[in-house]
Amino acid sequence: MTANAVATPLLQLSGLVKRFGALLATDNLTLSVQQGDIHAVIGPNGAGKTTLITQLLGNLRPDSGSIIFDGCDITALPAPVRSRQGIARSFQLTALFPTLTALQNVMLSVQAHQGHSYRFWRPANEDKSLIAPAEEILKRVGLGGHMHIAANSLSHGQQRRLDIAMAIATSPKLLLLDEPLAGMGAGEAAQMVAFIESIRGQYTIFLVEHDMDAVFSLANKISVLDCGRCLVTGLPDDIKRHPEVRRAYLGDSHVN
Amino acid sequence: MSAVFSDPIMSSTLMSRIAGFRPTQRRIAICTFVGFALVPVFAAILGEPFYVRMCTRIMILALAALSLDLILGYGGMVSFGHSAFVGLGAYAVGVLSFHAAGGDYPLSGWLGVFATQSALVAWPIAILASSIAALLIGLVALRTSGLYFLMITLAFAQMLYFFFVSIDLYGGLDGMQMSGPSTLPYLNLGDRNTFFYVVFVILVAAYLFTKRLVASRFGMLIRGAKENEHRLQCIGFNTFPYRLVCFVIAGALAGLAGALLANNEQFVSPADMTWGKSGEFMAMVILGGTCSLVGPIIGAIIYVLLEYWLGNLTTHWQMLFGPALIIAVMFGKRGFIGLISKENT
Amino acid sequence: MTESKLTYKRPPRWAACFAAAALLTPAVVVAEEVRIGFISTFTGAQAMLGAELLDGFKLGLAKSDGKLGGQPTTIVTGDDQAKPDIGRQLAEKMISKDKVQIITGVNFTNVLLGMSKPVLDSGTLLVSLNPGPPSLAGKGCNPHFFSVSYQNDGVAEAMGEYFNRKGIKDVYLLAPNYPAGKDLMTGFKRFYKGEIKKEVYTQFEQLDYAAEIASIRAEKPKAVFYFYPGSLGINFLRQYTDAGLKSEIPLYGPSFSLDQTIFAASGDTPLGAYATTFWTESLQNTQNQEFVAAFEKAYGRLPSAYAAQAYDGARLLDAAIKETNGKVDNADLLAQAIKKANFASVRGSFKFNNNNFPIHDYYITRVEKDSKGRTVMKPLEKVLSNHSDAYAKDCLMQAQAAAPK
Amino acid sequence: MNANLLVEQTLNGFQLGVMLFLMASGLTLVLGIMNFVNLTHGSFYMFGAFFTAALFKLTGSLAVAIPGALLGVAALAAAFEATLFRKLYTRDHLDQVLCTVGLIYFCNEFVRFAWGPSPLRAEVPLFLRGSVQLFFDITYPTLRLAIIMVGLVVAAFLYWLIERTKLGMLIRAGAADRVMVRALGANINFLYTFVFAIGAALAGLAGILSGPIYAVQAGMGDNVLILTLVVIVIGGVGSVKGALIGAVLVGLLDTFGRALLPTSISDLGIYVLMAGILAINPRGLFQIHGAKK
Repeated sequence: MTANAVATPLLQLSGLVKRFGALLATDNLTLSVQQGDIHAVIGPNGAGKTTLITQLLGNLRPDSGSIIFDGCDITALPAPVRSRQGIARSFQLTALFPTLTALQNVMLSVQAHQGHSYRFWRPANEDKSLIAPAEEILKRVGLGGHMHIAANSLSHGQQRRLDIAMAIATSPKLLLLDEPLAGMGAGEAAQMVAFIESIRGQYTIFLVEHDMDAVFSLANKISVLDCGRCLVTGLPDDIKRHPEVRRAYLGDSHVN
Repeated sequence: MSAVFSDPIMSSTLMSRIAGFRPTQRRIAICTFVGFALVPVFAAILGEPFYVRMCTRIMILALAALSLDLILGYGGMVSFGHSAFVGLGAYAVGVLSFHAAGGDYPLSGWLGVFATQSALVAWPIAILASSIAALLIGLVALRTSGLYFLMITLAFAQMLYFFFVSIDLYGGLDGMQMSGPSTLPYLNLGDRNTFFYVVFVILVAAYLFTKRLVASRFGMLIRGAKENEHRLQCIGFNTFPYRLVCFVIAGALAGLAGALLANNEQFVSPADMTWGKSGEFMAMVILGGTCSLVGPIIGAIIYVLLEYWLGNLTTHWQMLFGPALIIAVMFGKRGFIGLISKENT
Repeated sequence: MTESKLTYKRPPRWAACFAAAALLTPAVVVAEEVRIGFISTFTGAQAMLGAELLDGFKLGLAKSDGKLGGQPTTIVTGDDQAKPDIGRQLAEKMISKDKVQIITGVNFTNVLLGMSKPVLDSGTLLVSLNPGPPSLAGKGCNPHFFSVSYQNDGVAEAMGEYFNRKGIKDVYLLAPNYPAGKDLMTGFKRFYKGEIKKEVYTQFEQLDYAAEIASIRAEKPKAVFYFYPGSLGINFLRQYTDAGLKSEIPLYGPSFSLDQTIFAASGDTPLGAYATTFWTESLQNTQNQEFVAAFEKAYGRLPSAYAAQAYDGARLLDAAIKETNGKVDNADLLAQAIKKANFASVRGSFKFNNNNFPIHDYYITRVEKDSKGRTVMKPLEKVLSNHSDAYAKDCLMQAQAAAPK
Repeated sequence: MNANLLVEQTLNGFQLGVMLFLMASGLTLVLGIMNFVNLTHGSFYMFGAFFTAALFKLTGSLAVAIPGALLGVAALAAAFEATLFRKLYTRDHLDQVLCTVGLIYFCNEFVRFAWGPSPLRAEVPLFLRGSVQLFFDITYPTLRLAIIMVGLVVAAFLYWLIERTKLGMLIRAGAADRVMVRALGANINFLYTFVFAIGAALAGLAGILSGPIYAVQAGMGDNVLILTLVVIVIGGVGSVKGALIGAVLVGLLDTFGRALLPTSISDLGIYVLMAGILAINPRGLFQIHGAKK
């Protein structure tokens, strides 16, 4: 196995199965993600990548198998509890608070991890302990100038960055990115890749992405998913040359 | 880690551009409250004390509409049974005053202490009663959403309605005459103007409290739950208890409104709890404008004046009132507030 | 008037002034004019009751060519929509804005109870043309409150007496689940000596009585005594006849379950039923025949008891105001004049008890077609004469010879 | 509770259930397909009864009056749908509730304006009057038997229309996912208007059938409306089968509740049932798989 096998993985999936009627979305998937890695997951459309991410955050409950995160079994835990334990997720179809401003969106994420919210009197908009971290994160994703604009009047690229900012604002240990580059122009995509590079090491990143250049430039571990099964996990160079991957991607005829 | 992006950072002072409260809405609220405060003065000049009692009723209904806007406008919980909490608050005060009047049903033993006319005891009990009801109803209702939430709140309100209809001791469907207004030290609530200003102070206090509440961390979470409850759960909030607490707060305020209504009308009857009355509160919130707290107050003014004027115009006034409501809902995009303040919070 | 101009500088300002200005509509008031506040139900399912009361009252006024006691009279009408809070608001408006001296009309007990406290506290006279609740007849009686119609339990007590006289062994009782319904049944049980098979109360707005009729069929009582006013009565009669029970188990009811408002939409389903009443359009006394003819000429339909009560109300006020030779501002004086009640009532004999509730005769009638084919309540025999209600003893007011306050 | 009474009460329960099904079937489709809370459905019930009474007074024959009334109600519903309701489909339930409540105010008052405050007489054809001798010695009103028959015929027709025809498939698909149906190019406006008109006609039929039992009067639709909404929520929004089961369940529970329990408890019965079902399964008994909230 790879060099740092000895360190216990941050995330350990074993025998994960999820069936939607006849469709086997996750087929006995076993996978582990090391602390500090950028672990990319690639695979053709319908390979079950998003279903996997949804199960990781707890919105979907797997039929069988277990998810061990940071040493404890979170398979049965609901989404809010997992989030408080340090898992955060960005969404392929951005999920924001449309009429609230960008700042307020991120402040909610910060608020979620600052104890309970049964505070009825102090206005949140003047609460330094919320505003400061939120502003800092918005500046890091390049939305410093759009803090007081309602989320639904931001451009698509800006909304995606706000989506990721909200995920980061929960100061997670594991960050699940669901196709962050989807629908982005070349310039914006480059900015996003640079941004992910900038947060390498701060969080363990579980990256689902189609853009091969971004994947191979960012990831230091790649898993290939097809029909819900994990074909292979390994370093980017091994994956490039792996016959199974080529067949899954390029179809049978190209395997030499 | 300096920001990699070199976006021009427009520095804007935080305080002046806070998303919270738009000035024009603040000015509307101030005008409305000043207008209310002057009503007894106008009434005295004109020698028409009737307007004082009518305005007291408007302010009480405004308090109930305000509490409905808290869950309906801000929390996105479309409740069709809000009048049940108002009715429950009214009955709590009515029942206590019934037993306080002694007669042949004095409360014996430790319950005796509750048989009182004093507002300091009766009104908190009214608030407590409707809060408990809101808690129990919320526990079941908040597990559903959309049409089912609408229907289940309607169902619980109908249950409370039939419950009070079936108690003959308190007058059943005919309702119950109050034996006298609640008593406060130094203040004679029987006097029209005194009671007017007591209700006025309560309405202003409730408005300021809900204004702070909506802008607080709790309020931001409730508004977030309306916009995208799924995302809230993904960033770590267990939204159910917070929405339940919001539902209970709205129930408590409605219970207080009920206690005031009982004192204003000196009469309590199940007619205050019908689904028609719940519809009236929803109409007030819509006419005034949701998500603005001052909107429902103006909505209450519009609704009562419309009902009073059209009522005098023709016996077929509902043929005018129905279409007026439809037009207000269809074309006024956010009711009165949307009309004149041209921005939303 | 306030002299401050309504400035339109900034639109939001007019929101508040809109609220205040909207209320400043002063009413012009002429002294010594008789002003009657007529509050009744003109919309909703029971709208016809309001119409009957107003028609009867206006006919009574027309008899003294639109004047009461020779004084010009104006009627301020208000629609209480059968809601206590609306009724109360109208009463307060009429007292303080329209300066009425007398408030009358009112169909429903809960609306009457809702407004009685503010009206009586303000010293205005309250003359009920229809509900006669026990609470205002007993301890709660008031010198300024008069019930021209009846005390709720009266007709039921008369029916109880009639059942004893006819020796009807057992009866099935049926009424809506609201205080007037319960009052009536207690009134019936106060006089009736026989056995009560079952006493059933149905939900107030309920219109389908199939379940109740089926259990009547199973119980096989000798008679059914039921109380369903207005449209409730129409439905019950129709369903009871359809179930084929009318021939087996005769129907008995108070006048409110079997009167003209019911006959109009019931065809021949009420025929053969018995009703106790204090008034029927077939009563043979001159003023009644004159009233029935005038009503039919004016409105093209036979009057119901509601119209007769309203007509009596108007004639009573006319006689009382004549007694105080036109003065209406002193409420106590006017109240005493009303209590004398020396007017020709369409019921024949009419006196006020010490609690200002009527003392009059009760008859048993059968619903039949009259010579002209109209459904009427044909009086058979007098059951109770000069009957006073059971609550008068609890009222502390003296009888007729009350010392002037 | 001897055997005869049991049979008679069960028949009464079915009769109420069938009448509620006529009301609920149309409304549950409108709710399921268009996610539109149409409280004016009670007014179509009222118009059905009033149009029949008015047409009968005009033509003197029920054979003309009943079809005429049904067409009248369907046309009225299509008109409301095309002008007012179509704009409301995208709005949230609050606006829909208030608009339709406003329409209820208007319709009730219009009927009182046009036909006067007192109730009308609903004519019953001769062969339906009185009661008929069933097995043993149970006599049961013929009219109510006829209502049960008509209800079952309509239920069969609806089952055939919904389950067996192409249009029915479109309706079921609309109930499951209206966006997808529109995406597949179905003429959605026709479908909406058609479902609306059918729903209103069924409500009108319920009004016609219950006119003779209940008085034909302004506002008669309002408390039936509440019962209908309870039936729909119990059965599951959008499911006609749910509406049928829900209607019969509510009909029987209401009838036996009134016969056995004291009135104060029987009133609560239906609402306790609904709250119980929703507490266990927040989307009703037969929720449409994947239907939008």
